[in-house]
Amino acid sequence: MTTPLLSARKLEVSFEIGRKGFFGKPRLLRAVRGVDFDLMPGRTLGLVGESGSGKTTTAMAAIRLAPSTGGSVSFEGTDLMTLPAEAMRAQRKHLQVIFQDPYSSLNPRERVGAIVREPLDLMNVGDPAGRDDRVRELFGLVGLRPDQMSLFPHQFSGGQRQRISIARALATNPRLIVCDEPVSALDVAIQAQILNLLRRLQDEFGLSYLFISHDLGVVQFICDDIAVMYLGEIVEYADRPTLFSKPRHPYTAVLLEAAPSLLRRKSAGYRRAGMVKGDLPSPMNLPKGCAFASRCPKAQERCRAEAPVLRDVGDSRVACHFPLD
Amino acid sequence: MTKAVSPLGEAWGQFLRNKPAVAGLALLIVIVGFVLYGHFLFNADPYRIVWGPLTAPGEREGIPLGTDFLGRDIFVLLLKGGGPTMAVGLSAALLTVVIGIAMGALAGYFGGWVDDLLMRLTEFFQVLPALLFAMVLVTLFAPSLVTISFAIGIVSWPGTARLTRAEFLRIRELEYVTAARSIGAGNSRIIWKVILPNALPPLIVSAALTVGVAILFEAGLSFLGLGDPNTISWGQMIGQNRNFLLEAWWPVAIPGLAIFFTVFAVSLVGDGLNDAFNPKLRSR
Amino acid sequence: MSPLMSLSDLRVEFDTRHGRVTALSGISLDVMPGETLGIVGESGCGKSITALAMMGLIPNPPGHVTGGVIEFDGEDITRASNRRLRQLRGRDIAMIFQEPMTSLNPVFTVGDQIAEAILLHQDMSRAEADRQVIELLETVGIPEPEARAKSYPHQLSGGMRQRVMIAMAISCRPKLLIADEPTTALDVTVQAQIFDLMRDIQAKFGVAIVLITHDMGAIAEMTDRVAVMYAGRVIEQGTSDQILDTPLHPYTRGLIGCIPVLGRAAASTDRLPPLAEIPGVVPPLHLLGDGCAFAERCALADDHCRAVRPPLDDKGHPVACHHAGEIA
Amino acid sequence: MAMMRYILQRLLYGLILMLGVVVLNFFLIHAAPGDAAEVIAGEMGGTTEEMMAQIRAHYGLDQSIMVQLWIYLKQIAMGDLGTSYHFNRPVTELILQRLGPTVMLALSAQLIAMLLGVVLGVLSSRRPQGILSGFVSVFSTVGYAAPVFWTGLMLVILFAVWIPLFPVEGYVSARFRGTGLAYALNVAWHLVLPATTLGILFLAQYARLSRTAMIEVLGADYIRTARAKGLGEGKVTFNHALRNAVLPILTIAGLQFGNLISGALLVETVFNWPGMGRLAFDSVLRRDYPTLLGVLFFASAFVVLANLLTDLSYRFADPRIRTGGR
Repeated sequence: MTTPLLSARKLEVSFEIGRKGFFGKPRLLRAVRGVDFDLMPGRTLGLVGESGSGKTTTAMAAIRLAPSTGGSVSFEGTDLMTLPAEAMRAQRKHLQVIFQDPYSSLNPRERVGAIVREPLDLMNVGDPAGRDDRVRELFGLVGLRPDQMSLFPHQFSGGQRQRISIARALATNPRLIVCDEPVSALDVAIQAQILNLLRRLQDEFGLSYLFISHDLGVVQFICDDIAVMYLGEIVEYADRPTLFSKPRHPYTAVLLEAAPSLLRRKSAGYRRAGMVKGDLPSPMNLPKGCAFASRCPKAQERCRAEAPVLRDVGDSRVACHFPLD
Repeated sequence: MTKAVSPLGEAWGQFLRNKPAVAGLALLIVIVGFVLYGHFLFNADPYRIVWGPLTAPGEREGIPLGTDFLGRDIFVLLLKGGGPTMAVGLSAALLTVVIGIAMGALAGYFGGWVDDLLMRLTEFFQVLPALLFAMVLVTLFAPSLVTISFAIGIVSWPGTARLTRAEFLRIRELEYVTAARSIGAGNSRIIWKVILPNALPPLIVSAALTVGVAILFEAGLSFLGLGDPNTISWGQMIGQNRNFLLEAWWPVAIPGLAIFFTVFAVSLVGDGLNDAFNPKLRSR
Repeated sequence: MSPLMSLSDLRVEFDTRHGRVTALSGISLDVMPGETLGIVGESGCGKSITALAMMGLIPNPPGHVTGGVIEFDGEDITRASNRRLRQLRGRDIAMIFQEPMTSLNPVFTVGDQIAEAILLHQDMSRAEADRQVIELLETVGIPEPEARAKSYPHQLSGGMRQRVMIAMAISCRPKLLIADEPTTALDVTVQAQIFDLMRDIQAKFGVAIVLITHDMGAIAEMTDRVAVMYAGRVIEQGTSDQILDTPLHPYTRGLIGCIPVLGRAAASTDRLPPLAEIPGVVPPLHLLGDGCAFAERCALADDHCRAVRPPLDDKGHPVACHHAGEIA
Repeated sequence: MAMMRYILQRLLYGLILMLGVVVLNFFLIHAAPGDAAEVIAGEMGGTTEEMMAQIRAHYGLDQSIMVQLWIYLKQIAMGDLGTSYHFNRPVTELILQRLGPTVMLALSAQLIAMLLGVVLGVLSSRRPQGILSGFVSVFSTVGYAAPVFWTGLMLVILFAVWIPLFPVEGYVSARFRGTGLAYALNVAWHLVLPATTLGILFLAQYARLSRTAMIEVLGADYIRTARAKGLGEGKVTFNHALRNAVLPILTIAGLQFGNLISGALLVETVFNWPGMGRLAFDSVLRRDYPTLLGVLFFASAFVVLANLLTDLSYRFADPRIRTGGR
């Protein structure tokens, strides 16, 4: 068995938000609660969940772009959490990010050529003279013309900007790229261009992706392994065929039921089998038992009393007392 | 091939299409030119008494704007008086912007206790009525152009600081800042190279308006007799002549108009910059 | 059966800094009583402007309705007085919007905002209206309606706010409900709840729905008929099954092919095949020429396409393409 | 309950700010060049060594600086702001006498400016390209660019000299002996020009601000919702839009009180209005530091109080803050 490229153990992130009263204790929001995952080299691990599930925080904390409050993350055997700042900076060469919003992820005051070149300069990759050639090469790789290097971000469309973002992430030949909802701000037609590109680049360079998304269709297309998150915890963890053909956690089943699909037709009298009621409980006062119990169609007494832990069920790992068959 | 258009270049293009703003800029250039180089054209001693006191404009040839209460030529005084007014205006505005940006940037970027401390300080200075506090400073420390600029600067920076802080708080959360961090950029690079350039547009606008405010401020202090006693300034001219207002309006009205047009021009330019930087408002 | 809402050859223009551009160039659409019509397209295709036109709410300036007729229940509302339009709005035609977070006024309670719509169109006392507000909140599935009526919008979640918007929209039993991307800003489970609610309401009150969306999945699940829009025109129209199963326009085919379909080959361990791509982007409105607006992005396009705009002809169902049904 | 606690918190904070002002005052006097005793003695007309020593002892100037600060703070806590060098009367008493006219001037100007400004702003926002809108833009730039003391002087020439409708200066007519309503009317007659002068300055700002705020709000989604309900433009503008546009206007109003005091100071000087500003001006001329610093203290207190009231009205106007939402 190969060793994972990136693996997180008991990752925790809490935020202080306000205080109760003048001198009261700061209130803690536990955004990520003991998350474990392993990303294998050359594969794509999807973190899926709705807003408030902690998927982006998990990924950002894992590569130390957000402060974590507990747990460990090892990248190629190095524990990132205890690394001194300068050594961490050196590691960034190998772990890059593609962000969600094509409009705010590029500095509007920099020419796009300089944006793509910047990581090479900051990380001292290659000799300065060769860097321009590298930028030109990168532009070609992501489907942009090298003569566009001198333009500014606002002169590009959303899809093109996302290509620039990808070129920047590729610049230092990283082994891992965190993709934070890279297509959710794009029109569907453009989404397909970017998804195909990401997959092509993965094949070409043997990249590993940590892919964050709320869109199950996208996840099904691009991910090999999937972790479904709910309120800061992983509730189900499986490979793609297993998860999509045999969801074990009631929340996964609900997500699959909720997402629109071309295969469900009003003309064929489609009615949803059943949907969760209400909204996410407040992350400020989480229930004692399973966090999903308040909305779960299958919840029982035990679910409200005792929090389930992730365990093997069939080919999946599921945090549920009463997993589905 | 598409031509590169920088955001600043685009804003400048917008500015040039804004007629009032360009008119304001032209007016400003004329006034500044007049004040800077006017004495080469009309070399005269402003303190010299040229004719009887309170001569009306046009009453006597060679004294186009009349004389003041001592019989000095108002036109010549106007030429000389613009310099200190503008010098104080500019240096006070510069001080305001430097203090304001430094305070706001630190507070907005680092947050936490730094933010708390600096914002309390800002609130404190906002509670002090600016003109009154400047009066106290100028009274306690002898009035000179330096003291006055300093006094104006020290009371005006909170506005700029708040604005800078708000911009930093906003931009700090944008993804390109995280992106910079993800490629290994440090704090000072992020503050100066990433956030500040993007925070500049509203700061430029506010700096332009601060120049206007500082000029008005200087005029107010000089009017109250708290200007530098060794120089002439427009506000001082109004203050000195106002006791004779009932007999002669022009020695009061004319320097006031000079102040008015200067500030008017500055604020037209400021508004133009604002519109140029905020295309959203323009299209409405 | 005669249509409830009918647009014929509707033209809407906007003043922009590129001069006057045509946002809708001759749209014709019918909405039948009780049905759900989907309008689908990428951003900038004119679908939201179509919705606002149906409400008589094109912002003027900068927008102008420069041609065509909008008929509601047989009445030409392009010529109706403002007073008459206000009567229809909220009472016979209601609308819900994309952003539930910003579509409710933050300084009034949700109860007051619903009651305002009721009192405006119905002869009713305030107390009766308040009772009806509670009933409506219950209908749209809001728990503890008495307490929630006294809440301000910021105290409710996005899904709750969209429910409040729906309660407000159905408060006067409208004949037509226009929903402009009502779930785009919401999470998928909440989206499912809102769609279920809209279906229930349609079944209960028989209201016709115009659903504006960019999501083909929502089209499949929610609509009876579909109009596909591109660059200010309807380019294909038909029953939802016709559009989804036998799309004729290359753009429609691209839109369907580029979606990663959830559930297709779910158990397969093979990699899914690459998605279909539509190259390029939607052209800006001020750069539209004489020919087919899609020609620049179309693999089938020839000189004829670039020179002559194809009319909306019936080729099995209405489609505006010289090469309808051909495969590249 | 939550409201009371909030008010108490804010009051406490206000007191801390005022303490800061006092400490600043104290150090300013000590940082100033020259010996304070010398200045005082100079004011009293004579600088013999004996007199200086006496003064030092009297004002505690022979003590260490921290002890002096402590004494100063204790005095102020008792409401004693020292004695005016010039008038030789307690500063507090002097200022209390002048407080009324200043507050009257400042508040009437602020009230005129806000009401008229909001009306102008609202009306012009309905047609952002219309004539009224253009007028508001021009007027607000003009109002901002004209030095307020100069505007005052020009109004004097216009309405006191050329068209003598109002008195040139003062609070009441010199030989006026009326009481009650007649007295109030006489004061109001004197108030017209100063209040107008000060009002114009702020009217310009409020008109412009409320125009911008209204245009912004009228573009909001919930305005579209209100129209979609079938509401008429009047209700949309005044019920739905203005209620929201008031919020940024209140924020700015709160920040204006310091400027209001500064403006009042100049206007009082122009019109010889017997308020705190005039007192400050006089004490500057006479180097009467205790009085000047006393005015600064009171003016700051006024600003602190005004800010507190603004905050409270903001909480009242915005349910998001009142109910502790995000």
